[in-house]
Amino acid sequence: MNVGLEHYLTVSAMLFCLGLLGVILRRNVLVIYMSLELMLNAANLALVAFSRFNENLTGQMMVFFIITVAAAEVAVGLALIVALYRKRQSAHVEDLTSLKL
Amino acid sequence: MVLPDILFYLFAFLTLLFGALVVANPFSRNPVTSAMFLVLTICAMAGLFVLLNAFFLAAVQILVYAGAVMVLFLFVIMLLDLKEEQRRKINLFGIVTGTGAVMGLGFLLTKTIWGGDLNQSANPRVIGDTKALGLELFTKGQFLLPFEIVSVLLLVAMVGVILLSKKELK
Amino acid sequence: MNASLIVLELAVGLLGLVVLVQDWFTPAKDRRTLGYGAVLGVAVVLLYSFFAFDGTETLYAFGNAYVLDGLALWFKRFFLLAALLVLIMATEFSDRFESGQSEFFALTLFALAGMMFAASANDFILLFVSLELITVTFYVLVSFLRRRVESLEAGVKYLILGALSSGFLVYGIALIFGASGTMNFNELAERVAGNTTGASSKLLFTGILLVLVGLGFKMAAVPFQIWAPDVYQGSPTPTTAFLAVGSKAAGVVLLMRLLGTAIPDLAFHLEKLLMAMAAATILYGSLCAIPQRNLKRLLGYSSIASAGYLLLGFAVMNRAGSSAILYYLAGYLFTVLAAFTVIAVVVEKAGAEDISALAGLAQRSPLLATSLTLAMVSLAGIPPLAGFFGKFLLLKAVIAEGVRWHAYYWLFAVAVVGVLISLYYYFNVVRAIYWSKGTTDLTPIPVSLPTKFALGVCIAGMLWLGLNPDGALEMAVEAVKSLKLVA
Amino acid sequence: MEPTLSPAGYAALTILLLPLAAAVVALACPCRDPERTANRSIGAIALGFILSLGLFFFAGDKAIETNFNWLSVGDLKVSFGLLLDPLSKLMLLVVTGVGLMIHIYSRGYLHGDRSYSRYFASLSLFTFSMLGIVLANNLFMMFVFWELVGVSSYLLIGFWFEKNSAADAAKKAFLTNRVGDFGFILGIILTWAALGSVNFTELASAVELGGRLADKAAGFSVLAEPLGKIFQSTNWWLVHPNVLVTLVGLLLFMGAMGKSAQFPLHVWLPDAMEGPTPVSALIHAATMVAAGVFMLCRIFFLLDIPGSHALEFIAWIGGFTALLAALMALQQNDIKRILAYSTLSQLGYMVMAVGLHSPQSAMFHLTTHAAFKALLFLGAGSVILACHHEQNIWKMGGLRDAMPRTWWTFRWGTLALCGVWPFAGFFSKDAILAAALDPAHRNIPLFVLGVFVAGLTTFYMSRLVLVAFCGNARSEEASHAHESPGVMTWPLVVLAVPTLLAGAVGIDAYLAKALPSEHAPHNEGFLNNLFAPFNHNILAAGFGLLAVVAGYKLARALYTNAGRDPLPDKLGVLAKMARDRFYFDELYEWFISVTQETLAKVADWFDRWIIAGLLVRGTHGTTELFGRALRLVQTGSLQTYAFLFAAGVVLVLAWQLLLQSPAH
Amino acid sequence: MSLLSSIFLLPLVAALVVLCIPRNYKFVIRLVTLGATLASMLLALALFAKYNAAPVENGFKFVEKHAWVNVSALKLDIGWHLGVDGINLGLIVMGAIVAFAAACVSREITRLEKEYYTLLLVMTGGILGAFASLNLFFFYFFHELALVPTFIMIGVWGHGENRNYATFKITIYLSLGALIALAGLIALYIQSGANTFDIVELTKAVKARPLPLAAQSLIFPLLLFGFGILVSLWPFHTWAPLGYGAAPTATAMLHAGVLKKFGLYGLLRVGIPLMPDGATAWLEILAFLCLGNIVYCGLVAMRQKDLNLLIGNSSVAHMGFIFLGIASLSIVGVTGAVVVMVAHGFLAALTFGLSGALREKTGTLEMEKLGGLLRQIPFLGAALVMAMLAGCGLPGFANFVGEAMVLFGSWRAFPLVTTLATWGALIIGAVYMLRAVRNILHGPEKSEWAALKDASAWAKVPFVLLLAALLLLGVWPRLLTDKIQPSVAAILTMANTKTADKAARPGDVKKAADEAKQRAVQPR
Repeated sequence: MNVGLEHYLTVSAMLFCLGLLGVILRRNVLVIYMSLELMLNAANLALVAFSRFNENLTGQMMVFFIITVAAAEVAVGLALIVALYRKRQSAHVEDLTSLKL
Repeated sequence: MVLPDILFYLFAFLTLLFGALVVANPFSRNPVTSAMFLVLTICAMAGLFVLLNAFFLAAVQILVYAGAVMVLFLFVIMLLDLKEEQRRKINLFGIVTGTGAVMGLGFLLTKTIWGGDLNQSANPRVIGDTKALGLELFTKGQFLLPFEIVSVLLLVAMVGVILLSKKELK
Repeated sequence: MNASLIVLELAVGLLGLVVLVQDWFTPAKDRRTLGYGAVLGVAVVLLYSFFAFDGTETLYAFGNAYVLDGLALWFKRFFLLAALLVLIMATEFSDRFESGQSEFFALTLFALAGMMFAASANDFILLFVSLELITVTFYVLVSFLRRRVESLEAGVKYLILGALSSGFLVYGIALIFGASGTMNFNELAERVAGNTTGASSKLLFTGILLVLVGLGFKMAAVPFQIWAPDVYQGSPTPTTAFLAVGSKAAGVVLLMRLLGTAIPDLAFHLEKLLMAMAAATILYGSLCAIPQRNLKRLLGYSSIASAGYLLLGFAVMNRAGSSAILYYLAGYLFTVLAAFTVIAVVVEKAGAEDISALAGLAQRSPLLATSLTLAMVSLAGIPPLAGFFGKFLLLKAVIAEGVRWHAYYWLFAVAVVGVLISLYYYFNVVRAIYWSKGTTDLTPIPVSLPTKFALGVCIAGMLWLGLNPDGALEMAVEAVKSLKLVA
Repeated sequence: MEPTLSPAGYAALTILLLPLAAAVVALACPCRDPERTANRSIGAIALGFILSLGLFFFAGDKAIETNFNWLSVGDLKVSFGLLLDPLSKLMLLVVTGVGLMIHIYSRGYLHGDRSYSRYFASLSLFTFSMLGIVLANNLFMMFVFWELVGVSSYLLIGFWFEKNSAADAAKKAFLTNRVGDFGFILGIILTWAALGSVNFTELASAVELGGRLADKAAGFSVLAEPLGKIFQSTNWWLVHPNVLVTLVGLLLFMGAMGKSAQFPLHVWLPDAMEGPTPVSALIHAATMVAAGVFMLCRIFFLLDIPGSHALEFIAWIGGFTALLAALMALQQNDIKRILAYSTLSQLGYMVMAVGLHSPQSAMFHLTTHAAFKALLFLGAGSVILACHHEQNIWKMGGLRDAMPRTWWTFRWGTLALCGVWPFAGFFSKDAILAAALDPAHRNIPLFVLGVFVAGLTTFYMSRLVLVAFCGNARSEEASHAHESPGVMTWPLVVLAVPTLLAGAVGIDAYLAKALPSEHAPHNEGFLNNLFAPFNHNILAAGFGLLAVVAGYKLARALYTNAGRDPLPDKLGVLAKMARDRFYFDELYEWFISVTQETLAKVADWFDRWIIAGLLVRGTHGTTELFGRALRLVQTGSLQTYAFLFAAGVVLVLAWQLLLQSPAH
Repeated sequence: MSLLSSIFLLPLVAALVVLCIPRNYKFVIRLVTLGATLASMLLALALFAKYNAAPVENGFKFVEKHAWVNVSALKLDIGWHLGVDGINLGLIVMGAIVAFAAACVSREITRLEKEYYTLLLVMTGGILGAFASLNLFFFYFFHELALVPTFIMIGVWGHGENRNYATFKITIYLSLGALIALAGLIALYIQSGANTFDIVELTKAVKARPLPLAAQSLIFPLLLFGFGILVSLWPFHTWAPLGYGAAPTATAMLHAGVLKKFGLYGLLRVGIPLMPDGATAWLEILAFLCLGNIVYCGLVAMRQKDLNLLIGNSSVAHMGFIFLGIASLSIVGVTGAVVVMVAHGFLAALTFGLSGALREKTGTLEMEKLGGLLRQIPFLGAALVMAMLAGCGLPGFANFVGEAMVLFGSWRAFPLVTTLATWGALIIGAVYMLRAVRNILHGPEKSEWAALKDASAWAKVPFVLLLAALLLLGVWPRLLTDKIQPSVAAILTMANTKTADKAARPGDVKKAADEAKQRAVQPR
């Protein structure tokens, strides 16, 4: 059959779910963070696909911004993780439970 | 089945495969491998972008993500030199429920997507090349402001990173 | 395209830059002055906002991506005032940041700018970007006390969950764009009304819901509240305060825009969902707070409950409801900031965040005791303070809807239960203030002039909103005029 | 309505308010010198007595009514009203007269007590309330003073409140009276609801108005509908007018039961003897306990309505009380208690008289009884004082020589009480017996009962006299007894006069002007009155005297110089039961503890454990439990948070997309 | 600032003044409080003196109106509207007197006086304001304003080990009641279509167009139970004895005496006249709940070992009479109910004041521990005896008049309930009251209390004041009833019952007799 918007969206949806799965299941903060990047990318894919099939570039502009923001976010996030690692010598989420209840 | 379609299936397959490997790699639980596979995922996605005529974004994807971001990741991993993630007790309940939730989400999304009321013009011909995007960005007012804000955001990120990672003064 | 409209945001952003730059030239010991400078600057901007705009007519800029109407202006002033008080608090607090006091001020200002942009966002891209500006800034602000592992941990938690929520947000935006082919709120509204969206309503709805997720996260509404207690507890008190007021309000204003401008014709489909969320949020916040001993965490739960009361207004989503939201928020601003200011001082003295740290506060500092008591009473929604009239308006709106649909009476009942439970823990705090078990040290706590000023403003605000609601309510009504609402 | 005060009205008002003034002054400014308080009270009542004399002789027989609008809401119109008719005038005389004597007597009796002024204050308060009952012109006012009388008696019985027995007695008296008042107020409410007024005159006219209809009771059928509500039906037998009117009558009578200590509410009176003896004399012999009888006479027209069967019931209650009390009196050894039981049985006589459609004879007996019973009590008081508060007659004896004046007066009182011609008691008692034989409502059983009780009375009084006064002293105190001071003995002498004469001065005839009675006895001058009983109804008089003689002989045979009571051996268990008052107190103790106390226990338990415990604390607990449980969600683990977040998203999406109807 | 508003604004202003006085000038603080309460008491008495029963438009005198909130866009119009009629007049005067008495007995407070007196003044102002306002919003507003100090005072200055529990119980209970009532009031605002909280406006609106039955049967129960909880209607009464047992004397006096009447006043002012049809269904039930108060709580009171708990339960029991009177909807009954409201205000204040003084002197209220005190403390003892006798409905005290009127008025509507209530009034009440007197004052003197001192001259003032009030109204009830009756009549006409009792006047006898004849005719 002919590849249409649905197919791209499906791919992006699956990718999104994969990312989410990673966030939920992995314990290493870095990997969790990567999975988050996956989710963002899934969104990008969806946007690009839409903007292609909707005949306007706004979607792609959005992607452009998302990528930039994501870069910034990653920078801050990684710095944070490093700082925490310095304190805790661990990047495991189980070790982050001093705040609870 | 024409070439683009074949390519689509190819890239889609690769994207998902690599994505899966980022999340759950049966052979190694080393973050480095995850990072590497993330790079591959991104490259595969760049392919999909090309299929969607988003040439500029495909390039940016490779440059920024695979280039900058992932390098940053790897850099941090090296910095912290994370060992092979030693197997902790896998909490099965968590896995089951988690997967269940995600399944649910996936189901809902696909249900929506295949809900059959997508509007797609018959013969799309939007070309997302650098020139077009540039024009979009700098002629249409609606993108100017976000552009400026993003610059502030980057400044904030810089300040933040410096604050968080500079040596503690005793 | 009249770019001059963003003058307020520009001013704030520049102020931030100035603070950053000035940091080089000021020796560490009098960095505080920068803080006061920032306070002054914000104050000036706030005042200027009254001269520059009156918000009667709706102005657009940047290709309708940026709107300046009553609502936007109201919220800009709201954010400015909040930031003003938070900055005072931060300046008093700044000895705790062994380094980077001025960065703290600057970041607060950038977050403020983000919030002010958010107040004017009329386009999903702007919405996303300004939200991200707020969020990313808060990543830093939350984890600002690098010494304290709690602060960092809170930072990471906020980071991961925040990123997760923005992931959903982005995907939602994507779906909305896909369904409607536009990012602009007004166009979206037109297309929905004209139903030229190819009726891809399912896609659109999923998108809206995912955006709702992102905003719900900001407001700390169930089921996206999970981060709030930990982050409130872990982060530095000024940040917590700003998080509780500013970031929540940003979520509120964006949700108002979404429901009131972008999809006014579809909003009613969300009625049940919002009602359910409101009920769940109120109950969750109130119930969890019952056994809570940590002050900041307690306020975290209470802020969840407050989000629930705000959602009541969204569930009603008519003019009465939305103006009630604004009124409640205004009261919430003064109340919560008063509470956090006091807590900041007390915690700094006592070193503990447990309720028992308040023991004998009445003797140690009557001013702090009075302010905190008033704050608690106001939060509990008891006359003659702001909280009472805010809750009164919200509940009135709810009951009014009850005539149309009896489910609202049950919503009211839930709200009542929430109020009752909240009385329980608020009065726990009050009792702690006045009931010293004798053994505690009764050394008086000195209160600096700026703090006195801040508290004075808060108390005045609480009383003013409680005793003379007329003007403020008029303002709120004016503000929501620009939304498409049923009367 | 503006009060129109005739001179008589003024006088009555003065009589009423003087004692109140005395009491208020005593309480408000307790002056150093208690004597002054005493003098004030005595002065007040003395003035009252003089005024009442004036009223009695010069005010004429026409009823004078004075109304002050006291409360008027809707059609509940209550006036502070005074009614002066022969009935109240006579009663005024009795109360103030006897009261005066007892006031004076008290000065001696209580000399040097540390709450001297409190005593006189309460005494004046009592006088005020009693006069209020006498003068009240409507049921509501009467109830008001009724209660005040009750409380002042409470205060006086509990005068020595450090004594547990006194404190308990006071409480018991008040509560028992309250039971009667419960019926009384209900009766008043019903009367008001039925006839639309509480004023005696208006009520009478209302009854008359009903009288012009088929049955007078008809007025009461308006009560049928609300009462029917209780029984869920309006044509139940209970709502028949005759039943209703009887019901109202009996409810009102309950008040009298309480105050006049009629069976089954008689238990409080003997205990009331814990109070100072003058109090017993004034309140629990002469006046207050008579209030019930007075009230019955006041509202006689309500009891007398054809179709009402209240009177029969009243008569039997009275008769039974008379008998019961007399039997109890047989075996008492405490001098005051003997007198208390005799009071009970005399009150029984009076109530019986009312029940026998002869209120005037009841009032007659009330009057005479007031005189001689007061005399007896005061005499007993003087004896007790002489024996240093020894009250057991078996520890006395031979007092006749030690205290002659007391002895003489006491004997006169006894003769009068037994009903020996020509003492006052004879005439009034005879009138009652005659009423029992009155052809209009002849009641032979009650007549027989009355005669028998007369015999018993003579018996136990003779026993008292023989044991206490005759023979020789059985104890130290008795042997050293000496006459009391004049301030105490002179009242005895004064009271002895009416004890002798009151019978034949034509009181009954005077009463007949106020009270409805078939063949009104008319006053034919003192001498004729002396013999009137014999030629008017020889049967009654004869049997009465016979009973007296029999009783005296028996007592004489048993108790002359007896060292101890021979009766228990003869009567055995009956005597014991009599001594233990037929176990009524124990019965009531038990009954109350099984009913009211149990109810209270249950209610308290329910309150403590079900409402406050299970429901309230339960809710509180569950809420807190929810809180603690819900709180566990905040595990602090990022993964859990992420999962919950995702789950929340799925939840929201599912809710909206699957459950809600999708947009258009 | 006119007479009426100054009565309750004065204490509020005084509260601010006290707030500004440094905390170690205790004497000044106390002086200001006493002065303010005394002044407002005198003003209230002046009000009472100036009030005459002459009919006026809307039936309210001393009316004050200002606009407060008026937002046309929301159709929200809340105005400041004060006024008195026969019903709240007595309550205001009573409240002012009790407030002064409460200020007098507050000497027992020895820590954080400043806060205490501030709260006391706020409470006073709130109470009086609530009764003075004719706008339901301020009616509620001032009530809440008075409630908060109650809670805090109990929590901070309260007695007893279970003080905390008591505090929270009373807080939650009363707030629940208030919120339910608020729901009812708002619903009334909306459903009346008048979009106003102004009682006068509402009355007009309802007269013009009665509320739909559905609305009435929704709103009335809300008001009934909302207010009922505030008045400790059975079975929502358990907070009262506990709370009063734990409360500081003044708080107990003010709340049990005055603030508690808020619910009854609201029910009478709003519930009955505006929702007659809604009421009819519920009054039967209310009448039976009254028994819960009168009989059940009376029985509970019998079992109490602690004087305060006994008094608390008895005050709950007295509420029953007021409810019964209101439920009877007869002019006698309702007027009686209002009289009881006032009388019980004085009585409750008196009893709690005395028990407070007793605890101050002996340190305990356990009745076994006490005994034979009448010798040592003749004044307090005598006052307590009088209070107790007043409590069991002795003529001469105002309570008797009110309760008697209630019984007279309600017999026709609820014969059975009234009969049982009479039992409760005359006997159950007497039992526990006398038991208290017997155990505390009578009986042999105990050595440990030999050194007890009677109240000082100053300490006697409040009790004398309250006793005088009780006696005055008891001896001369028309002082109140003549003022109350017209207002009650107006309310009852709205509740469309005949203002005159159905109880037969002599004229009805004929009719009744005819009925009797007919009944005689038909075979039974």
